Amino acid sequence: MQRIGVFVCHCGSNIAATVDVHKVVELARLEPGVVHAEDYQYMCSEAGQAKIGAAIKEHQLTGLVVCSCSPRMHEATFRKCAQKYGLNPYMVEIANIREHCSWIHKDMQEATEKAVILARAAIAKVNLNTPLQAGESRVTKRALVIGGGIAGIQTALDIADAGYEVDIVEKTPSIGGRMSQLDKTFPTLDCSACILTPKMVDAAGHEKIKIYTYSEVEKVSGFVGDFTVDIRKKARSVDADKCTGCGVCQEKCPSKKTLSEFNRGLGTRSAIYTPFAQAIPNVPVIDRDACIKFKTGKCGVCEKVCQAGAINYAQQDEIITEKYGAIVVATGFDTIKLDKYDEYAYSQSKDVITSLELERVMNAAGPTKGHLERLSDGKAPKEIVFIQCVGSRCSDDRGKPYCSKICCMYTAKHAMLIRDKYPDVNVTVFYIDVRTPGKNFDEFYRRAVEEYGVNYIKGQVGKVAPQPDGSLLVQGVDLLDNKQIKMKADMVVLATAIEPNQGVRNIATMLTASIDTNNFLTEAHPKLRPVESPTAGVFLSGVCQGPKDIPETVSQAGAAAVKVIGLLAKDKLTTNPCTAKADELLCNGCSNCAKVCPYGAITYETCLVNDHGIREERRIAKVNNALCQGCGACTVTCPSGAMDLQGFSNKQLLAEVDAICR
Amino acid sequence: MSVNEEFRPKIVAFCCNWCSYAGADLAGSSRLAYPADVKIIRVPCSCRVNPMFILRAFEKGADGVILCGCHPGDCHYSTGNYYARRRMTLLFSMLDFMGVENGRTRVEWVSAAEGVKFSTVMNDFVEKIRSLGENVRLGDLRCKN
Amino acid sequence: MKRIALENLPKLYAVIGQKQSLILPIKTAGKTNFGLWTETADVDLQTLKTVKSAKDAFFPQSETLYTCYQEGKAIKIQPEDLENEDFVVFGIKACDVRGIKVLDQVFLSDPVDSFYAARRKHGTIVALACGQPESSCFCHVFGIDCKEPEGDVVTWLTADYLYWKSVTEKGEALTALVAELLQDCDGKAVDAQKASIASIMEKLPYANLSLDGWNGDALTEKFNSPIWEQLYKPCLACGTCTFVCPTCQCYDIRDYDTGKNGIQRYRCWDSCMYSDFTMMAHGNNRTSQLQRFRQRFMHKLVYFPANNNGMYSCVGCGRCVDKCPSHLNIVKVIKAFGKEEA
Amino acid sequence: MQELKARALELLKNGTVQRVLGWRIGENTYDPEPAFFDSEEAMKDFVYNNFCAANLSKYMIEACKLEGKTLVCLKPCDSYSFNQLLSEHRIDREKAYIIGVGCKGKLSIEKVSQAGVKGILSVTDTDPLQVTTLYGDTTVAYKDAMLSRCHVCKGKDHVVYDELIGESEDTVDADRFAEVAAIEAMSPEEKFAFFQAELSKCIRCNACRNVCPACSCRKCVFDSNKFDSTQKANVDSFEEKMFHIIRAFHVAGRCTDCGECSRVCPQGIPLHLFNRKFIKDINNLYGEYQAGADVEAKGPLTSFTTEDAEPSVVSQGGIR
Repeated sequence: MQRIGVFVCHCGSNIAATVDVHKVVELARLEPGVVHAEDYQYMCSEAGQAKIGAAIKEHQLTGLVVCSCSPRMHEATFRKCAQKYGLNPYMVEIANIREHCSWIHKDMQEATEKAVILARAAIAKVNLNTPLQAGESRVTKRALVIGGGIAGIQTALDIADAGYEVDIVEKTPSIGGRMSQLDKTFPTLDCSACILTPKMVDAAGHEKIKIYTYSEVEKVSGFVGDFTVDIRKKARSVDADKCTGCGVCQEKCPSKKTLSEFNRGLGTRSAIYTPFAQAIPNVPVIDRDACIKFKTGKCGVCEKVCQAGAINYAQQDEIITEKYGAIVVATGFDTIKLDKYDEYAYSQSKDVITSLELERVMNAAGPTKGHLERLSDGKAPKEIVFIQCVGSRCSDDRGKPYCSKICCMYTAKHAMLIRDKYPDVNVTVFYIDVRTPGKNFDEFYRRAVEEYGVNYIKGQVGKVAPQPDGSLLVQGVDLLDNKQIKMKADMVVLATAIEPNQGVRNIATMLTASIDTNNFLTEAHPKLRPVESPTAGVFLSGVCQGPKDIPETVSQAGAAAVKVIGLLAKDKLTTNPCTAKADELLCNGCSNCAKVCPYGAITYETCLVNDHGIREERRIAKVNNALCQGCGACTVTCPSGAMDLQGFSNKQLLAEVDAICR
Repeated sequence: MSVNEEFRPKIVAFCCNWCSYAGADLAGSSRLAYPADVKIIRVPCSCRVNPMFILRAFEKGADGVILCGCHPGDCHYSTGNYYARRRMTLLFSMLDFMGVENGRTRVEWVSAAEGVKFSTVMNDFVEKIRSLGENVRLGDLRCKN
Repeated sequence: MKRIALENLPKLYAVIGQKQSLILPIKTAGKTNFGLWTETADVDLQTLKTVKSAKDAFFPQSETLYTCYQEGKAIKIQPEDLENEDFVVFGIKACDVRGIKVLDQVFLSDPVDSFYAARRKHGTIVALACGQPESSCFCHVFGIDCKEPEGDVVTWLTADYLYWKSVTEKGEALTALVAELLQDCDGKAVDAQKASIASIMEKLPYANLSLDGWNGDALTEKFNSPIWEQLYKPCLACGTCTFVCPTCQCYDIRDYDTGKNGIQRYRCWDSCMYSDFTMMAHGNNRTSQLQRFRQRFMHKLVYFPANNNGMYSCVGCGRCVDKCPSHLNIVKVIKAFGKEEA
Repeated sequence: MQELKARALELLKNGTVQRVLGWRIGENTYDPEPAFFDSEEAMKDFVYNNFCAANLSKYMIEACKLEGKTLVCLKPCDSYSFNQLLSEHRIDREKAYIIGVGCKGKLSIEKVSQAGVKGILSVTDTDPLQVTTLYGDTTVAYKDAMLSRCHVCKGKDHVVYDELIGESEDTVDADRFAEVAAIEAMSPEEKFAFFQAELSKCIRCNACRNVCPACSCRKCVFDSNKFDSTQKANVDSFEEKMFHIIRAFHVAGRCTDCGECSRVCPQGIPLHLFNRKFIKDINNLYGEYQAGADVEAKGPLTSFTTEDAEPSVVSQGGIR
């Protein structure tokens, strides 16, 4: 039997004005287990807490009920107080007689009656409370960053600068990500490569950072502070230690017809290749699907020309197993496929391109060496039309329901750059809305319109039709003038919606990180914990969480790094003791609890059980306390009641129900 | 005064800690009144609420039971309220199937920012329960010997 | 001998029912069980066997013994009142009447069960002979005469009349209460029915069921027999056989939390088939279903007769034969041992 | 039957299986009991006829704890239960040798009695049933003596087996959800009266629970004081209902609709209606789902979609 003390707070007049606190004290005294009850002006004050302390000593209290404000306000205060005076902090329950009572009821009698019932429920619960101990788990002081784009690089750099080891796993042969494909960046028109390359070099050179390119995460197990990850290092067919990055192999390679991924398929590359000149590491890979040696067994030119002897056709994939304390997902984005948007003639005309393709066209290292030209005939365009929101803000299932966020700005950038370099080219932008929230963003857009004379038309394009003369007929509508528009264009650029990278779903599954219907990873809280995944120890950086531009990505990358640093700075983690727990005598081992656990916290073990004299091996659910966040989904799925939630047990909640319905 | 106005129902409200309980707190700090008949039980998540808790409340004399959780998609534990939604839909349907007034049970999604909604929902629910009167059907399906 | 025309039976029920509680077979949702008569009740005398026996009338499936509640810091105890009004149980068959005699052995011997005793004192039994015995019947094995049951009043149902014969003082009193509705008559029709029942009894499948060897002497031998191992396997451990049985008398005592800082202490039928049967603080002295299964039959056929001058605590009503979901039953047990021992 | 018996004996003799789980001949044609056979001698009493209604899959929980394999005879609908138990790790596929036995609809002696036949002495399992009674001989049409569940048969295919012996027939001749729909169409008062009458008969014998292959908990929540829900017999009017609703809820999404609960109820309560209502709702709201059809499938209550119906659909006219 508990020895319960009940402490009723006046909260000045906040409670006492509408609740007869003396009456609450008086009636609480009669409840089972209650050995002491008192009221005080401000229970949360030093003096109030001292009263609680004195009562704990005097009455040898084993449990406390504080009738006061919301537990969201002062539960932690009173738990600390209990602990200070030698009581387990989880032997405290709060009856919320302020927010849920005195503040919303005017009638004193009514409010007092309710306060008594709320106190009674809390007392009934405390009667069943058991001391809970927060567990501890160790922290491996190394972080994993999945994805080597600007988000991943920035996160890795920030973590490494704080002195912790970081590994970056990048799927492609080089880090750099989407940003390395961009020409200039808004709103300052910096050269993308100029600001990114130093960061890539920093990352590569950092003593705390290890980069696994051409590698993928294959398996994740464990939990916050103690993840074990298998990384598949795909066979490069080039020995990175020997390669000097001279590039001769790429020059001599006879297989040169593979479309360049880096150039979005607008140019070609050799079978042995680095994606771009500034690639890090500057070690080529052999595309075994394109390589003649691999396809026919004959060739071997690269091996012959490589003076370093770095070519190794026999190289195998390698699995590296490493332990991490935290994992950051920075898998980035891709543009959506346009196969459902036939009306824009993307597949019919080479002169209809996506904005990302335009980035490559305008880039000096791109397929046209930076010359703005039509990809069909190499002629200089005179009339360019940009179409916004292709697949974004889409209400049907062809595209995405969300705003891709970056298109308005990069289109302004493209328009401005074209008008600057080729003043004789007319640029028209069809838009639904122009969204420019961001520092210097609106100014930038206005410059495009006002200084550079870009023609913005509010309206949608219904059709782009390739004409026999090679031009494109753009049919649209001007909503402001309410008229149909038909115009000829030489080039059409589609501001294609972005979507999370294809592989993210698989990664989310491995991490038991949740993902929304658009495949963006879900934050632990959309406002208050935007860079954390609901899965402890997993953090989000960049577009994998939602569309964002470079400055935002970098900020978020830094924020994620701070969260990781905060985690890695701890030697041990204290776990929430209000976790689920399976009673091994009741557990059926049916696996239904694991199916609803959002954290993958439940595993099954075969245990020898002694069930009242019957000894047998049984499959029993085990909850990993470090992973369990205490939602309780498993407890309701469990038909036998084997799974219970500590701190919110079945019996405790039923006792509250009973007390309220009495 | 009519009988229904005199009738003070017993109403149990299960509120998830992260959204609805906070919503109730906000209703409180905004002084948005709702009848004292409503008593809130704090649970970590709407998915913690076992249908047994709801039936137990009726067994012990409750006239109405309402479950409040985060809006779908906003669950603190990401998926809890989706499970709660299916469970409660089926439970309520069963009660309806057995001829128990289905207005006695309800699920509402109330965010931490929706103090006004919390108060409105509770006012509406209490009014509904008052109009249904005392709960007898959930108490006497079995004839006593 | 008296009689009443069948069409006047509702009047009979009404006359009794207005004075006393009248418990009789009532059909609800297709099944007939003993229940309290009301104006609208669908009385069913045609069904030979009610699903549950009539024992509820004296030993209800659950009953409150006392209630504890809190007054201030003190705990008050409120005992449940004993039955203090007369009531009538109408339409009990011979086997069920014997079932009550079996319960008497248990509840009326020292220490007397006051709840049961009070009901026995106030209850008048109106028995009904079995016009059409069923193939699962074997009451004769236990010396029960379904043609002429025991009871305070004995009745026979024919196509047109209910024949009525009072046997005891209580029976006389009840007869007096309904005297206006009864007419005097001879016993010819009853004799004819008895003869017809007797001829059916000879044809019953279990007419020759033998209880040889089932007595207290065979205790250890029967207890240790390997036959149980074979017999119990299909048992689902449900309580059907025990709950439909007219003689099963085991009960459990439990507390129901009234939610008012108090409890209702109640007793309810228990079943030896349940895994928590005779569960005690130290554990359970029967840990396997085999042991529990064996308990039921050993009790009915060995322990009980050994302690009660040879009276078996089976009355051959055949309900368990009809109702066991796995088609196990006491007849199969008796026969299995008979076969083994032969 | 002879082929099945011979094959079972062969597998028992050649050591493939250690025991056979089937039916033992009873006092009569109509009361075979589930039984384990571990020798040629014991197999003499093996029977398989049209009265062998019991679903043997649940017995496999205990059988799987024994040494060696158990040969189990499963009818098409039983095989769903077996799969469901398998998916919940309650039984071990490696420990079972499944003979899928043919089924042409199972008979119930209770149905014969309900057809007005009294004093049954013997009965055949043929069509029509030849019945001899204390009160004369008669016949009953096969369909009329068939268990209710067979009128809504899930089909003649086994979803899991090692070998098949015997022909099966799809005996469906009624709409599976017609009974449920009829109740749904009632007014709340009628529904309430219906269930009140039915449930008032319940004697809490637990036959429905104990026979149910989905109720495979080592210790039922209603027997365990862990949950503060222990109930032995009704003491309060509400508890019977609580028992049946919660039992139905616990098996929701897991119940294969094998119909054993209704078959064994001594009071003839149509308990399958609870389960079938859940199945109907699940099919309507979350897509067709047959528990036990696919061992790997995620059950409807352990999965969700973000677009699921809100519980308010119930108050907006109910789920039909």
